[in-house]
Amino acid sequence: MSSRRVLSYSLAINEALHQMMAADPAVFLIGQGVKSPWYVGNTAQGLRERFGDDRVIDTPVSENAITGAAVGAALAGMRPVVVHPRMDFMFYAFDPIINEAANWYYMNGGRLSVPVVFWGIINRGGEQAAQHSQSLHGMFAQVPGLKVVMPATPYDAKGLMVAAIRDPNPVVFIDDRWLYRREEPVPEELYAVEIGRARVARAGRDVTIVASSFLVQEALQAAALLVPEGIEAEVIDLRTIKPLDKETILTSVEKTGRLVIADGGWRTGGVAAEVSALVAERAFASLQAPPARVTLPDCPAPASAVLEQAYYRTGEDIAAAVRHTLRSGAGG
Amino acid sequence: MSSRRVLSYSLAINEALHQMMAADPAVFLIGQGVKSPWYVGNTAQGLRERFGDDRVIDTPVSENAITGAAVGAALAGMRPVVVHPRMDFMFYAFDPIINEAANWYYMNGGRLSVPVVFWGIINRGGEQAAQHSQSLHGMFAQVPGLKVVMPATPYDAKGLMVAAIRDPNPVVFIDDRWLYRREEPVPEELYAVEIGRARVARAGRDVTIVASSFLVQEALQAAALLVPEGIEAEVIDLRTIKPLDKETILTSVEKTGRLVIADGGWRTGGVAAEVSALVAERAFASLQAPPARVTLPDCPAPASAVLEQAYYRTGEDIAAAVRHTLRSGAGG
Amino acid sequence: MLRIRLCEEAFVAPILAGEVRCPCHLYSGEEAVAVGVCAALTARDYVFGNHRSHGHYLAKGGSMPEMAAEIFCRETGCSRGRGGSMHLIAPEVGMMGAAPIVAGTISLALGAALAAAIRKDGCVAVTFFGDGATGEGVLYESMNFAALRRLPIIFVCENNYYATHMPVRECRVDRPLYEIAGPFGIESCQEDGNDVLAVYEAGRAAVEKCRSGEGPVFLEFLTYRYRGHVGPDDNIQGSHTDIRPPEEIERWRLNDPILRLEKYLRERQIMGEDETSAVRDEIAREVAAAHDFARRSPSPRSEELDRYVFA
Amino acid sequence: MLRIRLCEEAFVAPILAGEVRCPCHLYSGEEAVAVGVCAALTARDYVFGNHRSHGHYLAKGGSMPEMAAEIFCRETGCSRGRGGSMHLIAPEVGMMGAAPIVAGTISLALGAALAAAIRKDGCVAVTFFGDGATGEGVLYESMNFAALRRLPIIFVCENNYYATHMPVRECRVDRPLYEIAGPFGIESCQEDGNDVLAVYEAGRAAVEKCRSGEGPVFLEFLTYRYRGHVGPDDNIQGSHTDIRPPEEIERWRLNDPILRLEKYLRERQIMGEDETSAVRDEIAREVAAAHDFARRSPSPRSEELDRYVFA
Ligand SMILES: Cc1ncc(C[n+]2csc(CCOP(=O)(O)OP(=O)(O)O)c2C)c(N)n1
Ligand SMILES: Cc1ncc(C[n+]2csc(CCOP(=O)(O)OP(=O)(O)O)c2C)c(N)n1
Ligand SMILES: [Mg+2]
Ligand SMILES: [Mg+2]
Repeated sequence: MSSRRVLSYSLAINEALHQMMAADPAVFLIGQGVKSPWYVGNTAQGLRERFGDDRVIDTPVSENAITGAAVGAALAGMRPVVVHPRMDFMFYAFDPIINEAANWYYMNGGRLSVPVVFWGIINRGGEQAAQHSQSLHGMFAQVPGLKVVMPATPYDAKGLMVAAIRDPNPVVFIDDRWLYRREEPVPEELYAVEIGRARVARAGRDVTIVASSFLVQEALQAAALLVPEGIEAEVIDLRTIKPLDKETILTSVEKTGRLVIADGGWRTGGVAAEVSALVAERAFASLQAPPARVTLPDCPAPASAVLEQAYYRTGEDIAAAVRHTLRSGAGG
Repeated sequence: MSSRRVLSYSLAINEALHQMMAADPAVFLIGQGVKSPWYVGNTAQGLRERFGDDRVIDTPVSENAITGAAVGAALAGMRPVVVHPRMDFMFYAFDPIINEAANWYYMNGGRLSVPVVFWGIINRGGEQAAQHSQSLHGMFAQVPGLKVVMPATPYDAKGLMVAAIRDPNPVVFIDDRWLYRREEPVPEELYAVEIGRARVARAGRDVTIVASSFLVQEALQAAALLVPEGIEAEVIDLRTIKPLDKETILTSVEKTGRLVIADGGWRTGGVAAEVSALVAERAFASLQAPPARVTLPDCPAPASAVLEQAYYRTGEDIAAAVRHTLRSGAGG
Repeated sequence: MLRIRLCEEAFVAPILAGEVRCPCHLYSGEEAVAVGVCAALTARDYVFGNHRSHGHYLAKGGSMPEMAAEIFCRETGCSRGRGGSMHLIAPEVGMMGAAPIVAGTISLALGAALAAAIRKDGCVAVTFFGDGATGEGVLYESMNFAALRRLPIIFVCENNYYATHMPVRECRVDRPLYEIAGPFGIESCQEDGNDVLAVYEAGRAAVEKCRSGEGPVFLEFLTYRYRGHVGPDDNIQGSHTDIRPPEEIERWRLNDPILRLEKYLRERQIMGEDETSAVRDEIAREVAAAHDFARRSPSPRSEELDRYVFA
Repeated sequence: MLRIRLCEEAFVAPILAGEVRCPCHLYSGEEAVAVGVCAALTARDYVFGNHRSHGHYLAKGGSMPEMAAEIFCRETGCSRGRGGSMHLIAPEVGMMGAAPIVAGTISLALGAALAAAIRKDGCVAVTFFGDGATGEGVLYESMNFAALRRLPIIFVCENNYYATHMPVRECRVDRPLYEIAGPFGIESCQEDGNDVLAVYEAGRAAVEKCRSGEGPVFLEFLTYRYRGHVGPDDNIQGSHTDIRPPEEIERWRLNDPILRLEKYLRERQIMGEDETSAVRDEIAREVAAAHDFARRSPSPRSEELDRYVFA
């Protein structure tokens, strides 16, 4: 088949689910709204018709029990994908995700693993305000026993969903509805993208921009903005935020000597802080300027579109941080 | 009264509760186990007898609703303290703590503030294993709208509990049972310790050790271990981990040029990462060596005492990190 | 009820025009519940809403211009444009706030009732939630604790037969909802939620019980929304997720709580058509003025993005 | 039952001596529940435990030496010393694990039942939890979902009248616990949890229902723990939190499930005193050997601290 077939990000997820459910009868999808495009866009289209109500399960509004049920089904040999159509709803389900799933394999001495996918959708913007805009990836990244992936492209969306389902451990799969219409060629065959491996999305020599999810596109845009200024930015798409692909990050910073980290979470203690701390520890001698973070401010999401515009970060913000970094003199 | 009166850490908390409940009829205590020293040690002793069942409320095992009730009572003008005798249980209550309490003031445009104290006790060790050992301070520190305090001393335990109760915002107050028997002079009168202000627990010129909660004592012990080696460590007790007292941290690192951060959470994305990122951003030119983190490994808590000993960090570990930092040459 | 209805319907055009952008869960059709219950309350009593709270806010006495401005996300809104449609608040009249996390505000109302019980000030707390919220465990935890301490709280379940795209029968087994309160020893009943007088009567009795220390009470009201789950019409707006049979909608249209009250008033000659239409005109003017106020109000300034993070 | 009892009691001395350090919630007195229910299951059926699961584990067929080694936190333990008393697991016989977050494993059992329903493999899942767990909302969410999909799950509530220091009457109103299942359309009943034959009978009937697609079932068993909430005696161990009246404990001692079964066997001349004491001796040897095995086993090596974080 042609590997030039173009697919949108959301349909790439959909294809991953179709192919994995066809390949493995243990895979099933459960969660609020899998029957409704209002909740999950077209990511679940055709699944119910094809695999039936037994394996595509829309649920009452019971995040805690439903998430726990996915964990329990995984212990019983299934490979469940449990979707939360907004990450904000996952706060009800932190007990099964963290206390139970993340700890189970360790605290039982490796006797039973938990091959579950916690699929959380970032659904922000549109003046939805503080409870309907949050991304919790920074919290999940703290938790030992969880892996956390955040695809930025249709190719990775499919490949990481496949990898997440195949992984014997609990994996948090996070997508952002702002990416759903993005299109690119996506192979039709079943493939996996390795969890824990970043990708150099653009090579450059002057500065390293580390980003994930939606902000990868913004980082690439920043890189494009900087070209006329004679700045060649290297853009690293983390793809997996836990465990981090340390080597790829460090290799790049050793080359460029400068680091800007773009992350869609709040500033304090987020993924950007971790990357900064990692580089400071492991590539200190290479750093020619302070690492900079481009993140949400430490502020809940506002409703007003005017405030939303000030709240979310763009390629412009990343470019500005790069310029500032390049102006900073050698430190240390 | 004599300000030389010696009090244990846990009784300092108890005194803060007694005095605040006597001073303000809006203050009340609610939570699992407030009647039982098995849960809360002697921190609640005498309160029920003195203030009655209406203001000292032991509850069914319903963390979500009880925590939400504390939030709602705060909205209705009370000043509740809701205790979780183990932080691990708080995962059930992330919705009221984060979605509701932390966001309420902002998302309602400042119309109603939420003067509630979420008191979470770190109860670890004793081979209690992964679900009964966790400290979630790193997660709460990420959340805009929450303040997070972690007293290391009896003096601060009392003063920060008082400040937390008086604060018009939701404050997460975190203590560690390993500190409960620690004693020092504590003033008998009612006083507050300002939230957001760190403390130089020991002055020194060679390296800055930033720590909080139990690890402050370990950091001081590390400093003592290092004296014979001619190393004078400055120890900063954060006291508040959100918002951080940036000035105190930066001033110290500008002086010493070297930084070791000791934190009782997991490594990835924790408070140590935030402090490291902050210093790299704001005091880069002063840093003579890579900042080092002394944290829990990215691993759930084990049961076996042998493994526990390898798991939890001590003054020895901090001293080793300091020595390593001092051996690192000037970088960048 | 008419104030709510006309105010709600006035949002249809600006929503479809993209002038109002925040998600609006319109209350048209369910007015009798908010109005009947809130009529039994004083301004000192507490109300907590959910995602569909325009009606709760207005019935409790919140300012219509401030609500309109909030829905337009303006600085003059009741939440200063930070919250939008799903965060309506008017503490001065006991409307303590609303929020869209399903069942998330139930325990907050529980806390307000606890505050009232501690202070012994005779206040009552009401939590409005939908049939969908009966899926969330925190409701049961809250009922249990309320019953244990006999707190002055009224659990008001607005059963409109759907939770977004899910009919209630796909959310729980086919048994009356109000029964869930029984095992906690909470008195509960099911009422016609489109009969405002019946709602008021049930509300009044419940408030009385609560004030005399015999709370909590659980009230289930059967009602129906005329509009989409969010916005005027889920199908027009593109997600095609309104799966309700047209006949069902039609049946409920005939059962309109406002028409029913008008008929009642007419039949008993309390209020004739002339008077009704005079009231209608007056409300229309009020609504127009509120929308006008909203439209003329400024948006929040981006420099003030992080105002209100901390008090 | 006797195996559980003797094994439990054999931990008393090592706990008091500080040789066993992890928190042990002993099951003495409640044996009939685990034994009766598990006797109705096969090794392919699923059991999920809680903090007090020594009995669940043994009754489901878990290895006694591995359990003892786990409680001593040794590398040879069923959880390789990473879990301790509160994390007993034996997947090969359907003991899927146990964990002390109250009610935290109920939804896991729900998921195992869902897996069985999807696979249509006829397996049944059992969740054991205490009266205290009825305070947690996730139980209600789980019952609702189980009922909605008619899942093969048995909710087993071990009502021992206390949740740590709280008598059940301070945790909920004075109404039978098993009633909470009713509003979800789940069949439920209350049984004498110290009568192993009655427990078995109830368990057998529930399993049969579940296997024929008529689940879920909720069973409440009244029982009593002879020991402290944690460890042999909460009062001896210093926290002085056992507030149970001595007469109450005494009354339940007379109602010992093991004595009752022995009496039954004696009266029906199924098993005389000689045989009973032969069995007792044999079990005592088994227990001694298990403890021996545990004591002789090595601790985990600290270099292997972070083994088992990821599979
Ligand atoms: C915790 C959580 N889960 C899911 C949602 C998505 N959601 C928005 S409204 C709604 C259903 C509400 O139904 P119901 O409670 O009956 O209220 P109605 O809209 O019918 O008034 C859901 C599930 C949410 N807002 N919060
Ligand atoms: C989520 C959570 N909250 C609180 C606790 C503390 N805790 C340990 S055991 C227990 C009570 C258990 O009582 P019950 O369920 O009746 O079981 P029993 O001990 O009587 O067998 C509690 C509240 C906990 N382990 N988990
Ligand atoms: Mg509804
Ligand atoms: Mg009990």
